Amino acid sequence: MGPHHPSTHGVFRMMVTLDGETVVKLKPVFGYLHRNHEKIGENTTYLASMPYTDRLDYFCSMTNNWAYALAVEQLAGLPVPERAEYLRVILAELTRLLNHTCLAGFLLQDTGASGTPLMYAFREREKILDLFESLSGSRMMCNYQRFGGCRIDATPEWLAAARQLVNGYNAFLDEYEELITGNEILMARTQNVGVLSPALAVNAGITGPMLRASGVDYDLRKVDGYGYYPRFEFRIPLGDHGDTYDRYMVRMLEMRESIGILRQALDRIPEGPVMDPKAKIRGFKPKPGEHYGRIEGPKGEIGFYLISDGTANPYRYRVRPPSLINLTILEDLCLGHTLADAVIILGSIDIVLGEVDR
Amino acid sequence: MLGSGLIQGLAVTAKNFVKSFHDPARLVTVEYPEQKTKLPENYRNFPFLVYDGDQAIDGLRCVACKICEAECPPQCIYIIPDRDEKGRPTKKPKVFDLDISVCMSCQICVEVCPFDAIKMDQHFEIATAERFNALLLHREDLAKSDAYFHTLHPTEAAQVDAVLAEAKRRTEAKARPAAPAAVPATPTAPAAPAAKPPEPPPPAV
Amino acid sequence: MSASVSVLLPPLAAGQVGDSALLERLPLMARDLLTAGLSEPWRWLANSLITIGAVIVIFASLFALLTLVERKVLGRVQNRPGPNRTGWGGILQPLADGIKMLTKEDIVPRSADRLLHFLAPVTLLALSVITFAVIPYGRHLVPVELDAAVLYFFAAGAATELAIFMAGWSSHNKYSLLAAMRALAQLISYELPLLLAFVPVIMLAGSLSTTAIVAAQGGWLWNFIPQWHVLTPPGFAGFVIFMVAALAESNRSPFDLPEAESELIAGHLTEYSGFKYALFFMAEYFGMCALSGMAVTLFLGGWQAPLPVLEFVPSYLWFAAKLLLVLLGFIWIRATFPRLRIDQLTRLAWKFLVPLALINLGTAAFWSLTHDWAGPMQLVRWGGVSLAPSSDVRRPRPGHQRGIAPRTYRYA
Amino acid sequence: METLAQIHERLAARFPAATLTLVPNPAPPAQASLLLDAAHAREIAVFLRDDPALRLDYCSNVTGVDWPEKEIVETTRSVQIDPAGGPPRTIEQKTKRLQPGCLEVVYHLYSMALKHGPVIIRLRTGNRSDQITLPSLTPVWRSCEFQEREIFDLFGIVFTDHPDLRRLLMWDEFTAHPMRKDYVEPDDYEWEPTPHDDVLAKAKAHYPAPAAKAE
Amino acid sequence: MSPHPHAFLALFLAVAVVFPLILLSVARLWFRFFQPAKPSPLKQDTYECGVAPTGDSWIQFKAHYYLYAIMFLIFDVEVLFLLPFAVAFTGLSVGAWVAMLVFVFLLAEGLIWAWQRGHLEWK
Amino acid sequence: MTMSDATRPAINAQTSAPLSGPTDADRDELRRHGILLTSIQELANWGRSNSVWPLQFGLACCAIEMIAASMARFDIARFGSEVFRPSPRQADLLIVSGTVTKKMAPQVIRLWNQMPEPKYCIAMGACAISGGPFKQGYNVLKGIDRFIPVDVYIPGCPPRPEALLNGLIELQKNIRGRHIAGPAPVEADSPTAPGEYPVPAFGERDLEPTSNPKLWQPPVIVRPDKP
Repeated sequence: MGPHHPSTHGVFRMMVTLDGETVVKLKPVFGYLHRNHEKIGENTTYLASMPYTDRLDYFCSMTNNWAYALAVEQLAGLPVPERAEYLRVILAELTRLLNHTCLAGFLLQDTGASGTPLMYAFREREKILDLFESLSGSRMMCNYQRFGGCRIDATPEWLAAARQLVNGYNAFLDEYEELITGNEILMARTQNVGVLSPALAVNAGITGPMLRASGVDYDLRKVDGYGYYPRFEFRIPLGDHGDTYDRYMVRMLEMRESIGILRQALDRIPEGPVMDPKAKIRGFKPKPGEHYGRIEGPKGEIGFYLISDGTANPYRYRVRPPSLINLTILEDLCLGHTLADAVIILGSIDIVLGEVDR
Repeated sequence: MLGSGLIQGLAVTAKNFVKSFHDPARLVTVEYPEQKTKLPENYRNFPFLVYDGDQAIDGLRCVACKICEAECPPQCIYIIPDRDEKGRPTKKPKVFDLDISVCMSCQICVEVCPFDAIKMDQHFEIATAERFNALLLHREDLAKSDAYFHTLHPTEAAQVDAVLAEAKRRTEAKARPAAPAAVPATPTAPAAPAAKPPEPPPPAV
Repeated sequence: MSASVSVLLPPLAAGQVGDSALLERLPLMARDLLTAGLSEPWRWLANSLITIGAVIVIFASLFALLTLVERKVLGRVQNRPGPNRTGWGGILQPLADGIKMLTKEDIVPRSADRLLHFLAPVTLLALSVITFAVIPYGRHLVPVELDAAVLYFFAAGAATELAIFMAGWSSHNKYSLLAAMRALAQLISYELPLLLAFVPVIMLAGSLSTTAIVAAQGGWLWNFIPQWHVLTPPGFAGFVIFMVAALAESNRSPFDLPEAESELIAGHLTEYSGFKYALFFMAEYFGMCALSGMAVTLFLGGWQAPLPVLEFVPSYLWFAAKLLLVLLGFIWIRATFPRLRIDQLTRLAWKFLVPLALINLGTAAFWSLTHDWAGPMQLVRWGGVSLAPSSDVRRPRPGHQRGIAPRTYRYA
Repeated sequence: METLAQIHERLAARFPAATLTLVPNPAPPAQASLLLDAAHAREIAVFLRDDPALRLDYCSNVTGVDWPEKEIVETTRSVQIDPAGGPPRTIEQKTKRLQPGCLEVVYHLYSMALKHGPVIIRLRTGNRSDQITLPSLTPVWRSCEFQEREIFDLFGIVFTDHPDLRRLLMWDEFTAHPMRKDYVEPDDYEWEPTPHDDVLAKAKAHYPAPAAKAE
Repeated sequence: MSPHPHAFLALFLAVAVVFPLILLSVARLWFRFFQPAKPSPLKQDTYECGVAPTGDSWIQFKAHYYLYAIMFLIFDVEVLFLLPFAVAFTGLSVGAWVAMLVFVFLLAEGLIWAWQRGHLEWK
Repeated sequence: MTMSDATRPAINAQTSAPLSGPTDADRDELRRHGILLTSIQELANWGRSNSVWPLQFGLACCAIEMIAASMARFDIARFGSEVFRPSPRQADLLIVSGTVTKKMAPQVIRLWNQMPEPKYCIAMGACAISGGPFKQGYNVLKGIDRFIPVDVYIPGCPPRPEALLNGLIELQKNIRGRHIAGPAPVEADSPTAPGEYPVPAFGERDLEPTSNPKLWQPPVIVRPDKP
């Protein structure tokens, strides 16, 4: 199947050997979207890579921005103002809502629901994108974070709009769950399909909701406590079965937690600058050294590994994409299931090819 | 019970169907060519060059310093500084080309420009059947008036005006310390009322 | 045995109101007027051709309308208006689609079996068209009256499986073939519950003729409750089973596996382009219309009005209204449900619908044998039939293989 | 968690034959790393994963780094405190040496069970042309599978015992290793209204013009 | 007076076959006059997600598949036998009743047998 | 076209113009062929332009905006184009939405070849037009128009969904201006145009060939500052 296939979420190819309808062998083939991100990153300045990170995982530009900004800030030892950290948390959680909502839509689309869940998901996505657009100027490619803060400050009107969205989001989730979560067909399609054992999940480096659906409690927001996450109260939902339904449900529950974080953050956001006054936009040259900085992206651990040789360009610029590594176990999950299951298992892994291939 | 989930789902879709006839939140479509969403002030699409006054080319704020060309991540800007007859730089671009078939609308050129000469346009309806020339914008295509900038980004424009006026005041104050301080023609407060009709500022001298 | 394609107008039924009867007979009168000058057998031929032509034209326009309605309704459900710029409110959208399809290049893959590739859409469409022959569209409007009309209908319907397999096989494409196999498995699995579901109706009506079945549903209980089969317990169960099976037989969501685009591209249609593809599309909708028409005939009282006071409306309009209602139901379901998997699909058919239909058969026997029970015995009768499904002790569930249930989640 | 120096000591005691080097990191977070020799890498990896105090069960990030051979002039500054009590003096030392080129793989290890990390280990190849074999750590951590394939693809490091070592991102017919520093892009910049002439010039100089493109 | 209804059905079938043929020939005419088709080897390749097709797609079916078809055949025929019984349901004699009961029982038993053997599972 | 026009009005000037059919000159030309042909042509073009079914085919970031364009907020269905067909055999429009890498290019071209005539191509976004921001990448094709003919280019990174709708309207105008007989204003429509475009092979370092010279000939760049 693929690379042109309606449900491979982009240009992904699975070499599938079938026995009847049962998958006996499955080899993913990718690279169809290999855009040489890392090579370009090594040939440009630190700042110039920021807009490219938007295009890694094009659902989650804000968290990609943050991961990259965080890695560079840690590499160069830059402080970040408090308001900027709050804004980052707000934007990251909005991104998480965005990503999980879209994932739920796409997953349902893969199971064959004629677009309705996807449409509802995108209806809400547009609301979040409106927020992103009015803040950063672009719907998808925000290019918003800077080393040492954020590019533009959020106006009170923006915060009010965000608050309004957050307050209305639970209603959307309720509607969505009513539409589909209790649906017997969905349960029949997803439960006990593509079971991922915790041991394999850890060994294969699976991260994000997929790992937590297998019951492993590992969330960088708690473990690393980066940003201001330790200041917020939230819970980590865990699945017990590790199947496709759990992966879907864990994301639905995570969204509710994200709403909680957003409420707290929007209530407590302090006044102040959003950029470290000493941060430079032009001529940024960190001292030699290397650093691996990571955050909990909506899809899993997204990290940037940077080696600086003291020049304006990074010597080595590496992205640790969660999607790529989450794909490792695709074959293990699909063996013994049917072709139709393979499609929704792939959907529940939640890959974005821009990030897999880079 | 078996089927209750199915029936719930049917109820949701039926509700949406009925509500789509009277509830605007359930019929979210913006019928594009006739209706348009109001673009937020921060929206950016492609860069343009700001000129003051009414001379599109002569009034360009751009001094051809080539900073944006160097900083542009996809390197879609191409500048040749103009020179007068004697070969001295005139601080104007002779060629300012921008390949919008490459531009990624990242706004870094705007951020790095020390002269507030390049800003982001909001015009996005530029689908074309022509490959080469239509997508390579020249100085003439890029030059837009300051008033236009004011209509697009009123807040930012007001800030820019304040900064420029301040700079002008300083230089004037330095040059003629005895002269009375020039009254800034535009509001100095950063949060200028957005509703204020944009007026072209006095041509930069 | 008499065909309704008769030359003379059928005599007025006794007790019928004059003007209503006139409306009822308007189509037939118009036809007879046209062919009045001809002599037999040419007149018969002309009459038949007009009937056939009318059926095809009406259903072709219904098909066009239906594609538009489906897109509009789907749009509305999804909070958007749907096609609305082609013609007034998008009314010409199907025409535009048709013209485009007609002028589209027709590609036959090099390795395909050219003859079968050509024959498949033709066969499929022809087979779905001929099922229209036995549906009574109105009091006097049935193209042909057959004693074994129901049998004929399902025989013709079952033959469409052949055409679908032809399409999948001849394309010489892996997806097509896989889809064809799926389609065949699905169609044959659901043929059985489909057949079993209407056996109770036949038991109640005592005839295989569609006109007789509709006639059996005439009359009123207490002067306002129609005596439709769907309003009897076994008829209702039969109706539900029939509709589920009809969804599957017409390859509609949630049973649209043969053309499951998330898995098999466009299924058996993958290699079809241009107007052949349009023919498939048309055949699919014709099949859906025919099955809905049959459901209306068998369970929903055919052309009978729902209330005595509404009988002045011509019967064919009632039929059309009911047909559209059923078709809207199809669209509604499509807008809501995800798709089943092939093994779940067949399991649902064999292990849930077939046993249920068999039990329903027994229920129907009981119901029809006890139709003269009255008073307290009526209670016994109702109690008996409502307990019948519980004799299926397996706690049937569509995907009951390993405990499908809602779950609770824990937090770290 | 133990510091890297402690881990280094323990490993050195446990695997006396192995060559272990501590690579310092001058960046503020100072994520120092441990350079292992290829011969013992697998054993040490298994030890790191299974040791109850470490339990580095999660290999997060695997990446390649290309260090081409280069002559470096190093200027080391050391601050010397004047024993006489004056202001500290900065002494500059210039050293010139030829740093041999190598390809390097960096593994970032964390523990999901104990929630600590990272421990960074590195492996280096002998050179950049013919001694480019390293042991694969995929049998230890499944997560290395695709990342090692990617490194094989883009850097050209051959991992022994990798279950499925094929090109990951580029097509199979492709011969070069594009993430190496000396890789030259193909010369397909025919239309460049904004200047990338340097890239094109570099590519044109590197590749002889094929006959088909001459017209 | 009027011919046998089967004659009408035959006519109906004929028209039903001609109907798509007419439509297809209109399309054919269009290409004849306005836009001749441009067949070419690549265009006529089998579609396989954009990659060059590999292997033969006329694969062998699993034997199970035929079993499935046969089972359908058996049940379908049995159900067809049910229909006359259903038509004449109200006026049946006791003997016929018992016979039909046995028949339905056989049907159910066949289903249970196939169920137990696992033939109803789609593989 | 309008872009190089220096006197272009600032905003929204060219957008809400009514969709124009063939120009009067076109009509006159056709009248010579006969009124029947004219009306057939107009009917065909009307049908084709109002029923543009895109191939369900996404490449990268722009694909998401393409999906967004088909969603409730923008609803490409209003133009009759929401029928995203998964199989190229039934599609009319190839929206190249996103970066075409060299590894993907042969597949895209093969899909294009497998679409039946008449077919249209929209290059959506900077990457599809020229390689865009990833142009410097070794694996990125510098514009899909090197291999297949593109009818409408939509610059942007990614273009807003409205911009895609705008491109679709442009395409509809384009379709309405096409001729079914006589001289073809669009090269791809003419009877002599090839039925397929060659698919490049994977080479050792690049695609072979790197472009289709019959289709794509860039103008010579003259730079004032460099000889």
